[in-house]
Amino acid sequence: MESELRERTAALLAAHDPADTDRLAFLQARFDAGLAWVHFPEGLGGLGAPRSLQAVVDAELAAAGAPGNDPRRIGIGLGMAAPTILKYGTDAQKRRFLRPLWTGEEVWCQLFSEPGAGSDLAALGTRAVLDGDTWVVDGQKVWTSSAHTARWAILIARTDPDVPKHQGITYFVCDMTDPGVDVRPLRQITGEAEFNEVFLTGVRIPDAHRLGAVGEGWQVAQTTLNNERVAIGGQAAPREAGMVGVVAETWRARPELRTHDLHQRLLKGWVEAEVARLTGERLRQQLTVGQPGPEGAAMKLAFARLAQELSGLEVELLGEEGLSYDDWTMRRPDHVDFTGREAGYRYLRAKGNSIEGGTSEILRNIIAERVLGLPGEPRTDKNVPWKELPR
Amino acid sequence: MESELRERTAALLAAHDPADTDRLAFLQARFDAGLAWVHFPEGLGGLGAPRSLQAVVDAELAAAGAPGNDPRRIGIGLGMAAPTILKYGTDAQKRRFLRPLWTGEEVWCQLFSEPGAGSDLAALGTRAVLDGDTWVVDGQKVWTSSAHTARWAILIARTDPDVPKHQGITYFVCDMTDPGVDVRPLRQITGEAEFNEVFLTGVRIPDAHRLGAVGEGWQVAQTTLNNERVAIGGQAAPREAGMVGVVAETWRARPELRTHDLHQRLLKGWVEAEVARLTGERLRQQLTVGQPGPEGAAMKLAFARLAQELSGLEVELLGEEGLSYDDWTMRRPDHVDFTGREAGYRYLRAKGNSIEGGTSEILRNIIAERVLGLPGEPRTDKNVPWKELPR
Amino acid sequence: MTADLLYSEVEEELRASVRALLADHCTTAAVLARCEGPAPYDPALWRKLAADLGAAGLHVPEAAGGAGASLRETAVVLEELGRSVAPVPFLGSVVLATTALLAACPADPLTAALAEGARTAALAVPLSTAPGSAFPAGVRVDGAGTLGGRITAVADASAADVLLVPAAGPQGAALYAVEASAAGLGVVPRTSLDLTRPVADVTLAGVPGRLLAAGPDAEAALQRALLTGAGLLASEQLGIAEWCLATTVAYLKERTQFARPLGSFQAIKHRLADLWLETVGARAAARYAADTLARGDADAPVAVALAQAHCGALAVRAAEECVQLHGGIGMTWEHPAHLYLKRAKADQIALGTPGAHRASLARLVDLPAPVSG
Amino acid sequence: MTADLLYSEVEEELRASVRALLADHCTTAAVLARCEGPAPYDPALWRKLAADLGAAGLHVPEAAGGAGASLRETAVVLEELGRSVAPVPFLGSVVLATTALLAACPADPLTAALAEGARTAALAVPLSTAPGSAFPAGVRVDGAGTLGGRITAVADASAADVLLVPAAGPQGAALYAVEASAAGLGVVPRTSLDLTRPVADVTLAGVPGRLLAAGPDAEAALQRALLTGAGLLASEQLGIAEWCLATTVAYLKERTQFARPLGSFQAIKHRLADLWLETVGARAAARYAADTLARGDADAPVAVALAQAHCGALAVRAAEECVQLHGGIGMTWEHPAHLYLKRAKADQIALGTPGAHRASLARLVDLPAPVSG
Repeated sequence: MESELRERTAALLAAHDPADTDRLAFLQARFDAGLAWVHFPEGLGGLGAPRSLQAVVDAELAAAGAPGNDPRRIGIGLGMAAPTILKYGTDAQKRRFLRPLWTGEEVWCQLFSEPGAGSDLAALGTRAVLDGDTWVVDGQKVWTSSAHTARWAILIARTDPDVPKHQGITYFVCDMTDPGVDVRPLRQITGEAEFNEVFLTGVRIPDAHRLGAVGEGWQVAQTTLNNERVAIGGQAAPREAGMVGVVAETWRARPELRTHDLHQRLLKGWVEAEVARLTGERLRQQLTVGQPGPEGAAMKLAFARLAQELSGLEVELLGEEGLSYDDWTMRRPDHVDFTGREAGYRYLRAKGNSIEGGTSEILRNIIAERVLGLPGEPRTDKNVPWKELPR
Repeated sequence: MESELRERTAALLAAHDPADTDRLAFLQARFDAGLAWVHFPEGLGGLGAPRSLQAVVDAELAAAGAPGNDPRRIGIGLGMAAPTILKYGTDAQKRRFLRPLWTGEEVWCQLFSEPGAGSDLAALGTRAVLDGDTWVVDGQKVWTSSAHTARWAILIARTDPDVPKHQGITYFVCDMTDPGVDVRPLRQITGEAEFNEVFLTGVRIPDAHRLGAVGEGWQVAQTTLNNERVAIGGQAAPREAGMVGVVAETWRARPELRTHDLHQRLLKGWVEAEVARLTGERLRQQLTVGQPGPEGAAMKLAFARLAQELSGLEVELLGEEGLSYDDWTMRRPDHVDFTGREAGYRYLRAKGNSIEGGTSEILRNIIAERVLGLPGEPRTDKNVPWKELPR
Repeated sequence: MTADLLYSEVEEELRASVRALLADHCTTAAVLARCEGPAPYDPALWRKLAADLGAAGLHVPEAAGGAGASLRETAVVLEELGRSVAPVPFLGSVVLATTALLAACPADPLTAALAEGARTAALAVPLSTAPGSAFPAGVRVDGAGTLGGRITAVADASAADVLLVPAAGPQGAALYAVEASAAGLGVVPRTSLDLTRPVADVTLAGVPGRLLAAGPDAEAALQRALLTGAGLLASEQLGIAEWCLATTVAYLKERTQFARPLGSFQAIKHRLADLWLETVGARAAARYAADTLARGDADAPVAVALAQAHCGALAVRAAEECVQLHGGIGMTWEHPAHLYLKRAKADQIALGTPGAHRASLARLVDLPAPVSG
Repeated sequence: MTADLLYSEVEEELRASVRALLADHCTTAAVLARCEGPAPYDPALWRKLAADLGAAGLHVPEAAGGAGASLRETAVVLEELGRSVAPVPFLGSVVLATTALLAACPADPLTAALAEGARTAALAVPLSTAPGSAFPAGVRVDGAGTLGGRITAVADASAADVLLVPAAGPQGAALYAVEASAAGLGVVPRTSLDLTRPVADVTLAGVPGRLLAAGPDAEAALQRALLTGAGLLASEQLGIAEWCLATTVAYLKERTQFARPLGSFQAIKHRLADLWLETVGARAAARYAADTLARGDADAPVAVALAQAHCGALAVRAAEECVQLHGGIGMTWEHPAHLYLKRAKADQIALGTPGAHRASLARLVDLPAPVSG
């Protein structure tokens, strides 16, 4: 299989020399050659190959100077929408959506969280009502990154308020150019606005853009969310990558700032960071040999704690300089850049690490119940119709 | 009032010169003079005076070399049994029990906890069944200090298993010389046995030794338990009293053991200990001016955490010496002496500080609900007859 | 111990007055709206607080034009200001500058002007300066008797009419009063982490100054100001922590998740119980610092270092928990939690970090560091 | 990174064999009964483990009479021994003494005897000695070539047939083999915090020894043993933590309070989730240490210091949580939790405290301490 992939990659490069091929054209050709995500089925950008072989293709293409599809810009499409469409989409949906999603022609965003439904996502109240063969959607979503650049959204909405909350949800693909979609920037404590609030007023979605059955949106969303958690936790990294490296560099460069208090805390942070890195590496090795472990949730927890501790330490280490901030101007960054800004920004932005994509509290619940098998708490919301829940 | 107390104290000393009065006789005379606990009623060892004036009497008597009643040996009687008898006892019970309790002629112990009912004390299963005018008690109690020296016990037992757990409990005074009482030492991780298991088999208690109404034992027990918590948290202390002083002394005496890691941790522990001491002092000042605060539970939490952190630090500081232990022999100490033994003992014994007399987990619940007013968790045991509860 | 760790009735009345004033004139919405504008300080609020309510002169003796109360009362005001992250130059003017002036030359007419709230001052040292630091050498007095040099990150400088400037004079340490309007003086606000107490860089080029104290007197005045500032800052930090705890508790009682109030979840409850416990400790430590400073007790340096070591870390932790337990809403600019987080983090550096104060304690209470590194 | 952080199939089979042996012959009741008696070690279990199962020679080359596996396999055995606080002199004999011997003179016949489990050795240094410590000076070689001196707190000495003794010889550092039966040798067990791995004081008065290595070779052999011991101790600590976590989880699933399993209370769940997270990290760190030691990777000193810094503290925390979350029963002698607590606490001191290993890391990864105290 690996040699076949190498041959196909060579053939792609021969037919579309990156040096004189348009970027988009090259990406489309790569998709059509099944080299976009090799574990996807043939005809949908893949070849049904083992996922681990993607690295072979990527390395060859990178060596040849081929353009990439900028995963940072289209991460939600790649990481969340695509696996969900692949699993639950009709053939028509897969053919329509996956190719421009992968090439980046169409950016995706995720309309899940609501002001009243974050950790308890299933409590969501955005309503979708069927009108002929079109759903009419009204409600408010929040914490939507890329909403202002997205062509499509994956959306979950309540289609039956008379059944318990997990049962009355349906999953849709929402056209972000619909006139009923109103995107407003949501400013954060860092001063910038990475995210948006999205107000949905009479938004019309054809039933053909439904993913999965009516009322089964919660199960469909699990695919999306599981892929989100893997994406956050699964990256390999060299020693001193990330926040610890930033602080260590300042420590080495600025002997006049050193104190024993900070030294001891830095060493503890360094140990924690390196242990987390090795844990991630072990997770990666387990995945390679097909033993996926539950360490993904742990990695996100550890990452959040470390980023917060170390960025807080950095501000203290800087002392007088830590009293300054680089810029409060409201900006609209298209990704989080912890190293491109100063210590104060890192400190504030890292506070979000334990909230976004599953709070640390929810992750601890998940570890306790799914990994350690501890019993759940008494539930009072399981068999109650959504409309009767307290909120 | 204060001058009257001074006069009465002088009169007591004049009539019973400590130099040539028998210890017990002096204590009995002091009780009869109302100078035992001045806030108790006249005729029961007190004069109905403000509690704060006890210090005046104590100081005068100490200055005159009068014997004390060894509160360490009879702490449960003084701290828990006495306030409960005073509040709920009949006149006959008060007259019978309080004098020998205070003088130490009769030691008391507390039969509350059971192997299956610790933090959830109200789940207790020791049964008391009325036979004529006598209760017959069967069950097992645990963590009973002084049981092997006690003449009397305060006991709670289930008298009605058909009602919810808090409602079917009754409070008794139990004669520890009853042939159905079997006291066995309970060895701890320190090697010694401070506590006992007490097996009750057909123990007979006259109804006249019931405290409070049948089925109201839970309310009666609250008086006992509230006094326990105050007793644990309420003492004033000089700087570096307790565990922090022990470690600080070793630190000062042994410069060769010092490292920066330990230094930073010691300084943090010192700060915590001094803050806890000031918190206790503030609590004491509030009580003096009649503003009792909820800091008592906090003091016990803080004390347990500090004792554990600092004793663990001490063992590490000692390094090679920390690998040794003074003595694993099973002993029966009559009180806990943190300073009379070595570091390993302190480390192990301190583990009990967050379990005995209310676990730290329960204390946090109490603070969260009673002080911060946070809502309780969903309860599944409130209106269920005791006999139907899972256990 | 003879320290009084309680609040007197007079102190409680003072607290009520300040709190009422702040409730009317310092809503979080107003603070938020102001903090990015050209005037981060609120002069109207400052006048009401300092002059009308008399908060600027509490610890100034009556003979010097003040109320003749003590630093205990000033600390109570700081608790309330912390609780509302009020954008007023109280720490810089009332605590740091006034204390330095009282120590250097209490009879100076500036003292009365500050005590009445008629004028506002700042002490020209970096806000990060810890008690016990060496006398600053950034400003020098030239032959003509004018001042030249630069001082970075001065708190409340942009709101000050007059700066008290430590300088290296011909006879060593010296403390000067410099008018903010003086030619050659520059006060350039920094973009500050703390939106409600911005710092500014002060430059002096041949600026005339009025000598207030020289030599050991100047050094003692500066040390007294730094020690007092650090000690009373603990009361501000207590106020921050109390607001964060109370606001979080209130939110969690109301906010429902999984058909239960969030505050009924035990993990949350235990964290808040621990936070409450530390806040109770902070109250005792901050009161002890204020009381020993007010009485000139010999234990004041220990009390200040202790209070800073505890309260500096606590305020940050309380603000961090406040953000975390509010979930997403706590990460938004529109919610006030970030104002407290930024103030708490800046306060952690202000007048010595907790680590620096623990290092002071090591000396003060004879817990020496290892000899070798 | 080329390190293999997983367990191979062979390693998992080895683990299963050791675990089965321990399940049959090392129940906690048996360990508890033995620990206060006159023979704290279990010679029958030791023979089965070391000789019959071949665990003593795993990392000894075939040429030297061993199995020719690696320290990775030895580390797996230590995980299982930690999980059952087995009273066998594995750390002293198989890890510390055998490693020193392999580094000093692998062809010595003692190597094969140790590898086969026919004999048992101990490395005569205080168990608290950290890698990088100066070569010990407590034992001297006199003119007659016999050894004299004292070494305190030696692990597994009372179970050893032969002691490997670092000594100050005529040409400097030297490593000797001394028979436990030699005249003039005293091994006095201490009352030890760790009931299942007691330490003993060793005294030598004119004791004959056999020279194994001298000069830099002796120093290198000792350092190799200490580094290897510290690195593999992390696997034992991992085993302790895993037992404590698993035992606590099992208890909390079963034990009911307020009509609910204790393990359904969220505060408990979150603590256990955090503990699990640290245990997962410990597995990665311990594997990395074992793998770099096995391969002689240049990163081994960093890996060992890292593993000790993390696992040393974790095992203690896990054992402390085990006691606390068992409530009163965890405080009793009859429950095995205390055996793990005592082992974990002693292990925290053994071969360098976490703080000492962090100090090593500061040098190894260029994070220097402040210059002044």
